[in-house]
Amino acid sequence: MSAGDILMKASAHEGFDATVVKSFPSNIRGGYSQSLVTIAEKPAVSPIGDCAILFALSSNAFLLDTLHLTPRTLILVETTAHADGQGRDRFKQLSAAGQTIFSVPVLQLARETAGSSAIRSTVALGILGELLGMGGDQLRAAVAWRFREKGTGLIELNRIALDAGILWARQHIDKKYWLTVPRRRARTDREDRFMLEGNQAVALGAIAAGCTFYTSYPITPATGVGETLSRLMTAHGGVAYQAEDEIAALGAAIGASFAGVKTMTATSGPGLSLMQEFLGYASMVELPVVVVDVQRAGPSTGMPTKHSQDDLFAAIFGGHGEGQRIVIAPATVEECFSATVTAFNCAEHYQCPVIVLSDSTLGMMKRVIAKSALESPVIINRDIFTGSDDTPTPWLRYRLTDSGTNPLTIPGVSSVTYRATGIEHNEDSTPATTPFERCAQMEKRFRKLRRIEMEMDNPVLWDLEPADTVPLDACLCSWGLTASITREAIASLRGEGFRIAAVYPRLLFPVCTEAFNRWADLCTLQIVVEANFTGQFCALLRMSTRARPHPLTVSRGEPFTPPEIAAGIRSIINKEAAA
Amino acid sequence: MSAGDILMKASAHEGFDATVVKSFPSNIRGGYSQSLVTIAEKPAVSPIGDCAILFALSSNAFLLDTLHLTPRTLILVETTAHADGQGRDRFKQLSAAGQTIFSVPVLQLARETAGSSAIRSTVALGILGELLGMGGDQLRAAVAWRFREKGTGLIELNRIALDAGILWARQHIDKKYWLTVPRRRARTDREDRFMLEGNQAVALGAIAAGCTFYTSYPITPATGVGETLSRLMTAHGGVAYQAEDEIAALGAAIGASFAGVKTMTATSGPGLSLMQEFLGYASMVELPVVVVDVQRAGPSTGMPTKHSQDDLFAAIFGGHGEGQRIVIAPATVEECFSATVTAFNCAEHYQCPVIVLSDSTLGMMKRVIAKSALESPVIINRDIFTGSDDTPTPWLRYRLTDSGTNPLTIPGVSSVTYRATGIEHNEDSTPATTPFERCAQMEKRFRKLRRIEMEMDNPVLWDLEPADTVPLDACLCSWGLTASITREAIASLRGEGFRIAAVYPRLLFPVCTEAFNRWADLCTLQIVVEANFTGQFCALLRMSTRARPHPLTVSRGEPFTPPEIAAGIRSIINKEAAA
Amino acid sequence: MMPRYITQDYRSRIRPTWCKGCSYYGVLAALTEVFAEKQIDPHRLNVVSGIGCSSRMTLCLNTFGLHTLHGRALPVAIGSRLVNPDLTVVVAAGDGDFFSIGIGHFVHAARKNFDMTVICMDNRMYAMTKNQASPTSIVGYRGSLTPWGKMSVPLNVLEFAIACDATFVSRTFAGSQQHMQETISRGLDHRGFSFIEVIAPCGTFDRTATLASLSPRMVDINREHRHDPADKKAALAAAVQALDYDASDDAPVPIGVFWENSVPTFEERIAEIKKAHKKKASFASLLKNYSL
Amino acid sequence: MMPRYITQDYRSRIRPTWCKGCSYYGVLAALTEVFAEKQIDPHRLNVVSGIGCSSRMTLCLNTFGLHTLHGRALPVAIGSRLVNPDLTVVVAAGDGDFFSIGIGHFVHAARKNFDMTVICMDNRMYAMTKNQASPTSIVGYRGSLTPWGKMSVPLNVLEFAIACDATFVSRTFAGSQQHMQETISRGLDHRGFSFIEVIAPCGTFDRTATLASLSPRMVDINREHRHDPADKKAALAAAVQALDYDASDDAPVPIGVFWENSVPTFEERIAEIKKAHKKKASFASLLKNYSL
Ligand SMILES: Cc1ncc(C[n+]2csc(CCOP(=O)(O)OP(=O)(O)O)c2C)c(N)n1
Ligand SMILES: Cc1ncc(C[n+]2csc(CCOP(=O)(O)OP(=O)(O)O)c2C)c(N)n1
Ligand code: SF4
Ligand code: SF4
Ligand SMILES: [Mg+2]
Ligand SMILES: [Mg+2]
Repeated sequence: MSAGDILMKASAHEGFDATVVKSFPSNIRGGYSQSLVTIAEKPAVSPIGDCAILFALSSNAFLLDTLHLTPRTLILVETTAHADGQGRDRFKQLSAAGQTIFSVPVLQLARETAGSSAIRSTVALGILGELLGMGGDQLRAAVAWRFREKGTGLIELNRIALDAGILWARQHIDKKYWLTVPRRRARTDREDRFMLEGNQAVALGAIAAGCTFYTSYPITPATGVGETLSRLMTAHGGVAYQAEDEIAALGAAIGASFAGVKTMTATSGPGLSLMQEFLGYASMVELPVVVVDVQRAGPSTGMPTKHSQDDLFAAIFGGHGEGQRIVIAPATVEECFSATVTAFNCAEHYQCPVIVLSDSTLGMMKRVIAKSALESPVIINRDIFTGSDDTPTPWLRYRLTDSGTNPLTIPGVSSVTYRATGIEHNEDSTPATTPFERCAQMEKRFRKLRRIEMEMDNPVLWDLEPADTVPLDACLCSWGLTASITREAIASLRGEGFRIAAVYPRLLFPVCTEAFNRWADLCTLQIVVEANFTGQFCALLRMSTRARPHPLTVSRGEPFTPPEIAAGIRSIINKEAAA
Repeated sequence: MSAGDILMKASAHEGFDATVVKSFPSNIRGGYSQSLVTIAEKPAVSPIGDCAILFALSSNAFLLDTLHLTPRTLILVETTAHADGQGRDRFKQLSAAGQTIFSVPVLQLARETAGSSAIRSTVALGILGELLGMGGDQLRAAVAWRFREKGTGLIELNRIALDAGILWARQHIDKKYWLTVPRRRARTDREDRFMLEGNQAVALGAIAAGCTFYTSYPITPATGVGETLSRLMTAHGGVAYQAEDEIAALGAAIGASFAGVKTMTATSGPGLSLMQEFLGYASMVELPVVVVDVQRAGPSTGMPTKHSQDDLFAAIFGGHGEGQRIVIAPATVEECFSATVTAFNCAEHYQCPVIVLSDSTLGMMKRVIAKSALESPVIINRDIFTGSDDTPTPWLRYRLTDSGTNPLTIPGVSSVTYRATGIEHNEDSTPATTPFERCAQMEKRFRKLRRIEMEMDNPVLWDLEPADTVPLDACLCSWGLTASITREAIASLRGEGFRIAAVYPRLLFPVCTEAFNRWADLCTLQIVVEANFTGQFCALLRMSTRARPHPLTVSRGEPFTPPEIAAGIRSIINKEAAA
Repeated sequence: MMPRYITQDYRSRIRPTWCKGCSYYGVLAALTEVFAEKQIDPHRLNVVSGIGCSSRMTLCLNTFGLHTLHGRALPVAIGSRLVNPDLTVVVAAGDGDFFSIGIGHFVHAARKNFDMTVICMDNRMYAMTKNQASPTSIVGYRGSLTPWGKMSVPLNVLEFAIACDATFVSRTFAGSQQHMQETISRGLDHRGFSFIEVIAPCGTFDRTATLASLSPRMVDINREHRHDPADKKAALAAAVQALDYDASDDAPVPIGVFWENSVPTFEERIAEIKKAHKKKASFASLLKNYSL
Repeated sequence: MMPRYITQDYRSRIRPTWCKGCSYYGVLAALTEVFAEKQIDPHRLNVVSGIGCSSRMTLCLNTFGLHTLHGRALPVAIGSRLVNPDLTVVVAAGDGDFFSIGIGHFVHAARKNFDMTVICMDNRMYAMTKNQASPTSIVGYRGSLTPWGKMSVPLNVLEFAIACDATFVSRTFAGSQQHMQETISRGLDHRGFSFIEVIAPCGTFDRTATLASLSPRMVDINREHRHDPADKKAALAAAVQALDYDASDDAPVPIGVFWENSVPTFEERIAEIKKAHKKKASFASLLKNYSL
C-alpha cells in the first residue's frame, strides 16, 4: 500500500495537491488492494475521478480495474498478470479495442536489480514517476523517508529498484504517452503542510476541540482514530482507554462527560448498533458526548473495509423512544477536522450526543492539508455552575428554559449535586411520570434541536448558479464524501451547459428545514446523491421539508465516480424533460 | 388491581362485552394505579372513552383523575381522600361546579364489616355493581373465582364486604343516579369466550402459529408474554428459555430458527435497542424470527409502565446498514393474536425478522374474546429443501430469484449444508465483495419487501364514507391501540356531520404505498394520529407516499381519549378551512 | 471539632419507592452513616447504579450520581474514575444487574482493578420486574419465567469475584446495620476494586427468607473463624462454602471480608504513564508528527 | 468397513483467507480429522463462530454453520442446541471474541452446562483488526490502542473457565496436530460444556512467539505430570500455574485436560421437564386456562 503514499509525498513536495484513496479487503491476507492517487495543481475537488494511468500488479487487479476505464486511460500491467487465462483474454481484448496498454516486467525487474520480488511496487513507482515527468530526486527522498526506520540497506535496495523503473520507462515507453504535468519549483513550506488521513484529522479535531478522554473498542475502519488518539491523548494530558466492547466504551464516555470533561468514542456500524441504548441515555440525561461512526458497508458484518453511507438512519433514529441527537458529516479530510470540532461544540452547547458520520474511504484517504485548515478553530465549552451561597434548592438541572438547556454542575467542582437518571424526571431530576411533567420535559428537550439551523456556522454549503441563469435544470444535494464527488460531476455538467444549483449539508440532522425549503423552491426537479441503497437523506428531506427529491444512489462498496454521477443526473433531467 | 377484573368478569357473565385498561407506576410500591372498565352491549370499538363513573379510592387518584371528566361523570370518592388539603379543595370545587359527587366511607365500611381495610376494593365493587344495576349473584361468583385459591374464609369476608357495598349504595345513592344498563339473561356460552390480556393473546398467537421456541429477558411491560409462554410452551412440546440479556435472547432465537423451528422473543424499548445488531444479522442471513416489542414510553428507561408508540423508527431503521424488516402492529387484544400469527407467516415466507409493535396499555389490557377470534388461522411454514440426489453443487442458499427467497436447508434434516454469514456473500453463501455480487444480493434481499403489500391479507383496514358523500373533510390514519381510539372519535365526528375516510394499517413497514397513495388522493387534508412526540408514522408516509399528512400526536404516558382526538381533528379541519 | 456533615446531609429529598419492609432501606442508612463517618464531601462522591429496585439507591442520596442502564453501571463509573481520580466512586446495583446482563463488565472492571466500591444488593432474584430467577437464585427457583424451576446452580458471587481478581471481596447482611457499616467502610478504605455482597432479601417476593429469619444465622468469618483475608487459599475455600444460604435449613451463613490484597490500580498505572509524559504537548507540536 | 466420510468431506470449497503461516490452518486440519474419525454426519454438525480471523473457521467447513457477530457465537449456538439436541455443536472463535466483548455469554453458557465443544483459538490479541491487546495479552503488550503497554494482567482462561463451572477444561497447541486431535476428540465426547484453549500464535503480528518457538516448551500435564482431571483442587492449581507463556523465557507451557466432571446438562434438565409433560397439549386445551 505504501507506493501510493510515496508518490503522494513526492508530488506534494513538488508543490502539487495530492490525495490517496485506498481500498482493500477485510481479511489480513489476499484479496486485492488499490491505491488511487490524485495529483493536481489546484486543490482537487473530488478525490475520485477518471483514471489517467492504471498500473495493475496482479491479474485480479487487472481484471477488476479495467472495468472502469476511459478510452484515454494508459494501462500498465505486470507481465505475469496477463500471461494466461482471463488476464490474457482481457489484454487481447483491450489491445484490439485500441486502448494504450503496456506489458511491464515489474516482477522480473525487481528480482534482477534488487534481488527481491517484494520490492516490485518501488519499481512500479519509478516507472510512474517517470511517466509523470517527476524528477527522480523527490521520489528518492520520499522512498528514503518511507523506509527511514528500516535501515540504510533497505533504503539502498529501494533506490536501486526505483532507478530500474525509471530506466525501463525511458527505454520502453514512447514520450508521447507520458503525461505532461507542468513542472513547478519544489515548495519550501513543508512545515506548514501536513499529510493526514481522515481518521487522523478526526483525532486531531478532537484534540483541538479540547477532548481529554477517548475510549473505544477496535473496529475496522474506525481503529485509525483510536490509534492516533491513543498516542496523542497521553502526550496531551488526556486519557485513552480501550474498553471491553462498544457498550462499555460509550458508557465510559458518558461517565467521563458527567465528571466534567469532553469525551469521544469512535466506531463503525456494528458498534453504532450496540450503542443505541446508551445514546438514548445520553439524550435523556443531557450530557455532551461525541460518537464518530466511520461507516462501512452494512448491514451486519457486511463488507468491513468497503465504502458506504448507510448508517444515517441508525444514527438519527436508531434508539428506542425519541431522543435528541445531532448528526454531522464531513465531506473532505479537512472537514473531518472541522466537523469534529463542530461536533464537540454542538455537544457542549446543546448537551446531547453528536454523531459524526465519516466513512471507510474518507477515513483512510490521505491528503495534503495546509496548516491554515487546522488552526485556531472556535471552541465552545460547557456552561458550568459551580454553586453559590444562594443556589436555589432544589437545584433545577432540567429547568424548563426557553433555550432548553441549563448549566451543568460537575462532581468535585460544583458544590451543587444532582443525580442523572434515564427515567423521565422533573426539573430537579426526580423521577416523575405525570403527563404534565412528562410533556414539559419532552418539549424542553426537543426545543434544543430547533435552534441549531440558526445557531450553527454554515450548516449547509451552497453552490448556486449566478442569479440570471434561472430557470434551472435541477437542484442537487449530496452529503459526506459523495458531496465532494458530486461537486466535480456538477462542474462538468455545467460545462456541458446544464444549470444546476447545489446544496451540501454538513448538519444532516436536525434537517435544515429552512435551507432545504429554499432549495426545493429553486426548481421542481430535485436530486439527492448518496452511497446507500434506499436513499436515506433523500427520504429524510421528503419527510421534513417541502422537497420531493429523486434519489440517485449506489451501494456496492465503492464510491461513485464523477462521470457516473454526471450520467445519473443527466438521465434524470432528460427523463423528466421527456415526461 | 383486581376489582376491575372482577367487575369485568361479572359483566361478561351477564353477556356484556367488557374491557379493562390498567395503568400503574413502575416501582413496586406506591404511586397510584387505575383500572378503566368498559362495559358495552356490542363489542366496544375503543377501550378508552368518556368516564361514566369515577371511583377514587385515594386522594392521589382523586386529584389526578378528576382532571379528565365530562360534566356527566358520576364521581364517588373515598371519604378520607377528600378530608383535607388539595382533596378537600377539589371536592368543594367540583360540588360548586355542579358535578354529581358522593363521598363514600369505603374504608370505614371495609373495617366495620370485614374487619380489614385491605378489602376496601371489594366494598367499592359492591357499590359499583349496584349502581350499574347488576345482580349481586354474578359479582359474588366472580369474587369467589378471584379468591378461589385463597380459601373459603377470605371468600366469605369478601362476600360480606360486597354486600356491605351493595347495601350502602341502595341506602345512600338516589336511583336517579344509577346507570340504567339494559339487563339481559346471563349467557351460557362461557366455554366459548375467553378473558385475555394483550400479552397473553400474543403468546397464544405464537403457539397457534407453530412457535416452539421462545426466549426472552424480563422487562416491563413485555414480561407477560414470557410468563404465559413459559408455562404453555412446555405443555405444548416447545422450549421457553430465559436468557442472560436481550442480545443473547435474540441470538438464541436466531440459532433456533437456523436449526429449523419457529422462534420468538419479546421485549420492550431498551431491549429493542440492544437487539439492533442481531436484527441486522437476521436480515443478512435471511432467517425467520419474530420480535415482539411491547412499547413503553422512552427514550432510555423513560416511563417503564406507561403508554407510548415511540419505537416505530427504531423498529424499522434502528440497525446500522440497510436490512430487511417487516413491522406489524395490532390495534386490539384480538389483533394481538392475529398479528402475531401474521408475523410468523411473514417471517417464514419472507425469511427476515418481523417485529410486532404492541404497547404497555394494549399488552396489559384485558378483554373478553370470542373463540372464533382465536380459531384456525392460516399458517405458513417455511419452504424446506431436504436434499436430493441431483442437488446442484454448490448449494445456492441465496440464489438470485425473482421472489428474492429460496428454500432453507436445516441441520439434521437436510443433507445439503451451508454456512450462514453476516458478511456480504454470493449465491452460495461465500463471502464476496465485488460490486456485482454485492449489488445483486442487495437487490435480491430488497425484492422480498416489494411483494408484501400485494401478498398479505388485509395489510390495511379501510373505513370509508359511502361513495356519494364526497367531498371529504379529511382523511384519517392511525395505528396500534390509537387506531381503536381513533375509530371511536371518527364515529362521533361523523355523527356531527363531518365526512371522514380512514385507513388503519396493520402492516406498518414496508409502507403500503399503493393504499396510502389512494388514501392521499381522497382528500388533500390528511391526518395521522399516534401516541408519540415526533409523529413517526406520519413522517414515514411523507417519505414513502404521495401523502402530506398532518401529525396529531401525544406523548405523555397515557393514551389519547376519543374526545381529545375528535377535538384535535376538528381543530385541524377548521384551521385548514380558514386558511 | 464539629463534623461538617451529618448523616442526613447525604440523603436526597426523594422518598424511596421501595416496599415497606424492603431490606434496601438498611443499605441506604448504612451508606449515609459511613459517608458521614468519613466526612466525604457529598459533591466528591459519585454513586453509580444500574436499573432495578436496588439501583434506585443513587436517587436517594444527596451526592452526585448516575442512575444508568440495566447492567451498565460499571462502565459509566469507570469513565468518571478515569478522568477524575479524586472522586470517591460507589457502584450500587442488584444481583440481576451485576451478574446477568452486566457480568461481562463486572469481570473486566474487577480484573483491571479500578478503585471503586461495588455493592451488590443480592436478593437472589429480579424484584423490580416482579420476580424472575437471577444468576444467584437457587436451583429450582420458580420465577415468573421459570415456572418449572430454575435449571442452573446459583452463581457464587464471592468465588467469582475472587476468580475475577477483585482485590477486596466481602459479604455483609442488610439486617445488621453495624456489620454493613464496617464492611462498607473497609471497602471504601481499600485501594482498588472492592466488592461487597449484601445479603438483602426481597420483602415482597421472597416467600422463604427474610431479614428476621436470616439474622440469627449470620457468622462473621473474620471474628468468629479468624479468617485471614490475606490468605488466598483460605479465601477461596471460605467463598466456596459460602455458596448459598438455603432458606429451608438453618446452616450458618458466613459474612465478613473474604479476600483482600494490594495491587496497583488501573488509575495508578495511568498516572505513571502520565508522569512520564509530564509536559503537556501543544497542539502545534502534536501536528508535527504529520508534517510533509 | 469403508468409512462413510473422509477428511476432505468436512472442508468447504472456500480457500481460507488466513495469512501464510497462520496457526489456524492446523486447527482446521485437526477439526476435520476428528470429525472424520468420529464419522459425524456433516449435516448434523453445527459450527458456530463469532467475528475475527479465528471465527472464519466456520466458513472453511462443509458442515452446517453460523458465522455470527463479534462476541455472540455462544447464544446462537445455545438456541440451536435447545431446539435440536441431536446436533453436535462446536463453537469456535478467538480470545477477543470469547473473552472481551463476549465474556458475559461465556460465563452463562458455561455455568448452565450446555453440551457443546467450545474452542478458543488464543493468539493473545485481536489479529483481524490488526493487532490490539486482548484480555489474554500479557501486561505491557503494545497493541495499536495501547501504545504505552496494556495495563492489566492477562486473563487466565483455564482458571476462569473452571470458576465458571465449565465441566471440561483443557488446553492444546496449534503446533501439535496430534495433541489437538486428541483434545478436541475428548471435548466432543464430553457431555456438557467442553472448553478447549488452543495456543495459536498469530504468524503476522506476534513478534515473539511462533509455533516453532513454542513447540519445544509444551508439556502434557496428563501424561507427563499424571494430572488427574477429576481432582478439582489440582485442576485449579495447574490452571493457576498455566497462566501465561512468556515468549521471553523458555519455561514449560502446560497443555492437556485440566478439569472434567459430570453434571447434568441444561438440555438434559429440559428433557426431564418435557418428559413430565409428555402429552402435547392441544391448542384448544391450552385456551381453557383463559375461559371466562
Ligand atoms: C436492557 C434492559 N433489560 C431489561 C430491563 C428490565 N429490568 C429492570 S430491573 C431488572 C432486574 C433487576 O434485578 P436486580 O438487578 O437484581 O435488582 P432488584 O430489583 O432485584 O433489586 C430488569 C430485568 C431493563 N430495564 N433494561
Ligand atoms: C461489534 C463489533 N465490534 C468490533 C468488531 C471488530 N472486530 C472484528 S474481529 C475483532 C477482534 C477479533 O479478535 P479475536 O476474537 O481474538 O480473533 P483473531 O482475529 O485474533 O483470531 C474485532 C474487534 C466487530 N466486528 N463487531
Ligand atoms: S419488590 Fe422487593 S426488592 Fe423491590 S422494593 Fe419491594 S421489597 Fe424491595
Ligand atoms: S493476522 Fe494472524 S491470526 Fe489473522 S490470519 Fe494472519 S496470522 Fe492468522
Ligand atoms: Mg435482585
Ligand atoms: Mg485473537
